[in-house]
Amino acid sequence: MAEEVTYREAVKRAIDKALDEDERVFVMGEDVGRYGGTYAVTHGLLEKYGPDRVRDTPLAESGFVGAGIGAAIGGMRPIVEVMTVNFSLLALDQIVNNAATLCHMSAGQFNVPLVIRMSTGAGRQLAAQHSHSWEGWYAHIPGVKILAPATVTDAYGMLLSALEEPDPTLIFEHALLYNMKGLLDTDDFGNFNIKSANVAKEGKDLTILTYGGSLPKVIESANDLDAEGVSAEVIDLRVLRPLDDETILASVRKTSKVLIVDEGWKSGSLSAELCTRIVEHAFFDLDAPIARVCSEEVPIPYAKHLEEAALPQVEKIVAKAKELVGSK
Amino acid sequence: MAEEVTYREAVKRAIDKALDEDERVFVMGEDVGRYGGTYAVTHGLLEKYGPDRVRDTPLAESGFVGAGIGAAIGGMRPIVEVMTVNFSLLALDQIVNNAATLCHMSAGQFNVPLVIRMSTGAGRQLAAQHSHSWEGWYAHIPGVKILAPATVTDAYGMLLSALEEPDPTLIFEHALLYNMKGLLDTDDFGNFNIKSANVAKEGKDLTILTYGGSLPKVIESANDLDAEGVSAEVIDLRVLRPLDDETILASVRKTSKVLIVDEGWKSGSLSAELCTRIVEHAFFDLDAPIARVCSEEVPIPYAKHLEEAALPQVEKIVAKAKELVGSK
Amino acid sequence: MRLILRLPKLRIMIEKEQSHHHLLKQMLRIRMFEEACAEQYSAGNIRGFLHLYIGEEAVAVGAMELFSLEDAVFATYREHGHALMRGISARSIMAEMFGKASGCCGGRGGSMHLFDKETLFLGGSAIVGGALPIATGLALANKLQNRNRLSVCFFGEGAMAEGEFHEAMNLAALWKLPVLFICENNLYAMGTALERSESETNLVRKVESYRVRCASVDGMDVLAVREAVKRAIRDVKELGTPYFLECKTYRFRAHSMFDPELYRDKSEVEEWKKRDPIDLLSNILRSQNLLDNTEIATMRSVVKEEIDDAIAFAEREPLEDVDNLYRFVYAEESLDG
Amino acid sequence: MRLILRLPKLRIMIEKEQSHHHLLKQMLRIRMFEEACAEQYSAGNIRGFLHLYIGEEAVAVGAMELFSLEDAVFATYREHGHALMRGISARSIMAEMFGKASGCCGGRGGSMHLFDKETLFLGGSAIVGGALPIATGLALANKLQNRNRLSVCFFGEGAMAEGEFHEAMNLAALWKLPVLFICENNLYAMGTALERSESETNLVRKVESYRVRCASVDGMDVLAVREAVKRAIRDVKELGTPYFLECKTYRFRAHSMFDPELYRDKSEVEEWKKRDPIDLLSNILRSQNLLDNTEIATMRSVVKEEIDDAIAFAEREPLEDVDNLYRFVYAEESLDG
Ligand SMILES: Cc1ncc(C[n+]2csc(CCOP(=O)(O)OP(=O)(O)O)c2C)c(N)n1
Ligand SMILES: Cc1ncc(C[n+]2csc(CCOP(=O)(O)OP(=O)(O)O)c2C)c(N)n1
Ligand SMILES: [Mg+2]
Ligand SMILES: [Mg+2]
Repeated sequence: MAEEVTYREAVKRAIDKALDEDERVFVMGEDVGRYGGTYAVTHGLLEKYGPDRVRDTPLAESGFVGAGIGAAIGGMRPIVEVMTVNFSLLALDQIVNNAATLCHMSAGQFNVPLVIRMSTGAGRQLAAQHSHSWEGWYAHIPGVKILAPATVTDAYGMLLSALEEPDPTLIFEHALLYNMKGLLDTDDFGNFNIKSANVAKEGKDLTILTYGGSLPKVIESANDLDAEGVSAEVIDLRVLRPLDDETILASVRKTSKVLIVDEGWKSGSLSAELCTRIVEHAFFDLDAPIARVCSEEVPIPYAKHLEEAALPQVEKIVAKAKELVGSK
Repeated sequence: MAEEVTYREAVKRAIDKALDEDERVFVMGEDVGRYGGTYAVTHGLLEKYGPDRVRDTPLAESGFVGAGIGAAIGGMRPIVEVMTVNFSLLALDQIVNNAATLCHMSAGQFNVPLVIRMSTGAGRQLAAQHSHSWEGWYAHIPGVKILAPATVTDAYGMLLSALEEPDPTLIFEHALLYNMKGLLDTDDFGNFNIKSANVAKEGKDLTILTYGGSLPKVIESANDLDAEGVSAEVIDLRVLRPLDDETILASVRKTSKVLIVDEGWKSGSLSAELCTRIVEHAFFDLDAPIARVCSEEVPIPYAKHLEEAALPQVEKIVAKAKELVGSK
Repeated sequence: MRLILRLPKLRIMIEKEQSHHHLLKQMLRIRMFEEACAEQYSAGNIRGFLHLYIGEEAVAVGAMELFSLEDAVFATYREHGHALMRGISARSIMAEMFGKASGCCGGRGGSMHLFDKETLFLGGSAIVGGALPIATGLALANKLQNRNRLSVCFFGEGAMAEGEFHEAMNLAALWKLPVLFICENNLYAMGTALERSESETNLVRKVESYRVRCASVDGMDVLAVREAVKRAIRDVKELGTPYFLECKTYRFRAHSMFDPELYRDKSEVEEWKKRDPIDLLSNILRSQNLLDNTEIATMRSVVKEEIDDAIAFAEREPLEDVDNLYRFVYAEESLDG
Repeated sequence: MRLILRLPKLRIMIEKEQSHHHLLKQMLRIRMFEEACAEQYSAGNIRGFLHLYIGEEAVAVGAMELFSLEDAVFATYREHGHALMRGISARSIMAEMFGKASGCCGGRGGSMHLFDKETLFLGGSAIVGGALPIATGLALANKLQNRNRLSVCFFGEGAMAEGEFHEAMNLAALWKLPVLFICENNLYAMGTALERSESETNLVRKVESYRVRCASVDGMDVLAVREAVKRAIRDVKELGTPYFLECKTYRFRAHSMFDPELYRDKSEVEEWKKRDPIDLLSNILRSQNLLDNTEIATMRSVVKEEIDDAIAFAEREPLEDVDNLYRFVYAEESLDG
């Protein structure tokens, strides 16, 4: 039975369900307990499951992410919350040099069934140190899986599926999505797909590839474009590593024109890898250069007008799309 | 007067000269002093300049990189050595959230004239945790400059020019280059260019873009190709951020075919950004899909044959190039 | 409540009323400035994260004026008070939070990132603990250049669990660097109480293990803070070595504007408010007839005027030109100019 | 030389000669294995980084056999000795270093990354300090599952300057986790002497500041190590809390095969060699007529046979198939299988 809930509530319900059904699962992170979660995602869970399973940590990102790896090796299924992606650099060595390598280095003897959640993204005037979008950057690392739920259903289902993965799985939740509402049907979430991209909207004139916090902007843009007679197909990547080339290329072959919308800083963002794969595999299907709308390459500024200028916006997306299809 | 020296010696001479001529310069890092430098780059400098200016640090990457930022703000010109790129993740927060943002956040009031050197790359059977190539990944960050000297001259000149930069500048020295010999002419190093890419070899059939430790492999490949009647133009990128689009695009327009060789893991490596820029700016000049030879997407294994299989090699480069020009 | 009212000691120390009036006024100034910020936040003129210093004023007021202009001062995202005390104008800070071009960082930084080159104020760091190694490195620069200057770093007790704290303490002590670490121990890091953050809650004992000289002071007592910081400065300057000063204080307001304060009892807050640093000082002055209601009222109105003026300024100033978005990603001038 | 020969104490402790012979043999085994590694390195059969344990054998030998098979053991890149003591065969280790398919990690790890699932040996970590939080987390897993098992982490004193050390100690103490930290203090981190690495060189004093229970032992004296580790295990198991054991030892060889050893005098090394852990124990056994040259010779030849066999095995085994390059980047089986 479907119910309208927020993205925040969807994540919480997934965590709640996992805690309820699997005693190996526990949640750990800064202020997940008594504070109720910085984004209130874990609000109320401490009372329900106690401090052992909803574990507040000191400010020690490398320490508790490393501890999550150890707990995973030791038979638990930790959900580690790194409060925001901005602080995750402090734990990056643990993620990249340990979580991502252990299985391969040990020839498959040990694996790390660890789920790391973090909020990501800009748009709330939090300035240079609190506005990063690094999920695309993380997708460079072999040995981890990267999920970017952009819908309420994915917020719920991806977390549950991630807990069934034998490998370290990072989930990036765009902070601007937490208040977004959507229909959630919690029945039948066995084998929830965390392999494929999703055609979020069908279209024929161009393909817009995007993910995470940019999806709502792209959907809005596509609707505006529809009104102007441009039919955009929107692909929600969902899984940033490994990428679902098949769905992407199928759409590209259909529309022959590609626009990529990515909140990462343009140079070296995921958009570059997407573009390159399309060039490698569907070059002769393209009839125009691939275009992209990304973040400007500046530390994200505080002031609203400057921040807006730095990030992908509907107007920019619409303009780029029109330029691409030549209907301008 | 030109003299034949190793890359290692070239870096050392640059450091020596800087220490000698500018009392604000000092060197700091793990084992740069008494040990003589892990790669012997700083060998002998402790004796010459003393422990204040050739400063051994404890194992505390975040601490001493942060201290380098502070020292730079305080009027010094630190050369911080992070022993290898593999340990730099521990200092990444300082680099990305502080060194790279301070100038912008403070509206230009403070800047960080810090040089960070680190060795990078695989090829010595050092396995998964000691074989990373992340210079392309670092090039994603606005606010830093990224240099990848691939020749003896650049090893020398880039360090000196980096010390004149007002911004944090990261120099990646591929560990396999240290023993490489080349002619060094230390006269006239004022205003040494750290802005442009270099046409390392002219050619007309295809353009091969590369940098750092891959340059010798690419040159060797290009020579092999010459022998087979394929004329490859080799571009040594030299500066990974900001990229020199002009030199790259000029070559692409000339040859219409592009192969990128990058020791980074393929997905999300610098190769992707290079490909994308070419598609954005010279799409209609291309007459074939852009090809790339990168590292396989695995933690780099120890065994020689496995490591070799994981990295770009001359045979793979030659084969890809021939495939690209259709002369196979 | 761990601290005992130290009235007798305070009384002895009251000699120069004038300066005490000044301290009182500065605390009031910060308090009223922060209250104004909260209002402006509700009004939507300030956005992003806003962390108020209300309750902790005695620390910045007791400490900041003891530093010379050549000393460098680092603080956290909870740094309006420090910035004001450093001499950055209320106008410039308020304009910054309004995102205006004449803000101290042209609107790029906002509340969490106040910087001022002139006074060497490297205020706002929003990565907890991140400034500790930098302040340590600045002290190294001072030492290498034989400058008898301080590098001062304010931080919350929550930062002490971070690896960077450990690395910075060790480097500072190992290399004997003239850096003054001032810990604002307000007992909570967001919702995490000290005893859920540190296995050793005696912070001085922790830091002594690095062979760093330490002291702890009642951070609600501005005069005690002042004396403790004076001693600390003397120590750092004479020995050239680091010093750690814990100021035991309390945050009266939520961590930020988003914090529902589920983690502490209202009664605990009320208990601490009995030791409001402003009341503490003004009650003493009053009890000695060194302060009357008119004086307080005058102070308040002078401060209010300054703040109203700052708000009016921030309101009327123009925004930074969007074309300047890319300015300052890299420095504009060569350093040797 | 900071340690004094503890002959009287040793004498008292010598009761079960048989077990002492065993310990001696194990130390010889590691010593000769490491010497063989050095030879194989020169011969080009082992490549990459190779860190020898020569001089430090008493630590692994004294400690390792006291752990049960269910305990998890973490070590560093200097871990051949620990691996051998854990029961991983010399064949499997040698083959790993030869990059062969039948090496304990199929040739993927090499000298620095020995792993063995069966014995819960998470040997090789090559990022200094990196295993500390992981071992702490594994102890958390044990605690949450009410398993009375140990998580043991060996590391060098150089790791103690890293932020991760600080974070791990605090978490272990704060959460009362059953983890045993064994610091192999060989006085150097590559070329950096302890006194240039730590402002407080008394490591026990450092760690006590986390409210972790601590001890320090002569790491050249295998019997003393054994007793100290026994006490440590009892402590962890009874109290369920962390324990830090410093073993004072010395590395007789270079840090790795690339180290020119500029940072220490040969005489210092010679001085330490007088306390060679193998000589120390064998001299005592000899002086009590519990050991004669024949026995030693037999031990050596048995060990030599094992090592020769391991080398022969490593030589003849096939390489991992290149087609398997992508195997194990991700786990092959679902976990619930
Ligand atoms: C590295 C890092 N982790 C987490 C956060 C989120 N955060 C911001 S303030 C804060 C609490 C810090 O507490 P404390 O250091 O005691 O300072 P206070 O806010 O009490 O002044 C946290 C967890 C952050 N900014 N940086
Ligand atoms: C984080 C990190 N920094 C630097 C290095 C390079 N390195 C390898 S071993 C070593 C010294 C470690 O010394 P210690 O912890 O005392 O162990 P020991 O080698 O003496 O056994 C260094 C600096 C590394 N591997 N990891
Ligand atoms: Mg606090
Ligand atoms: Mg050591």
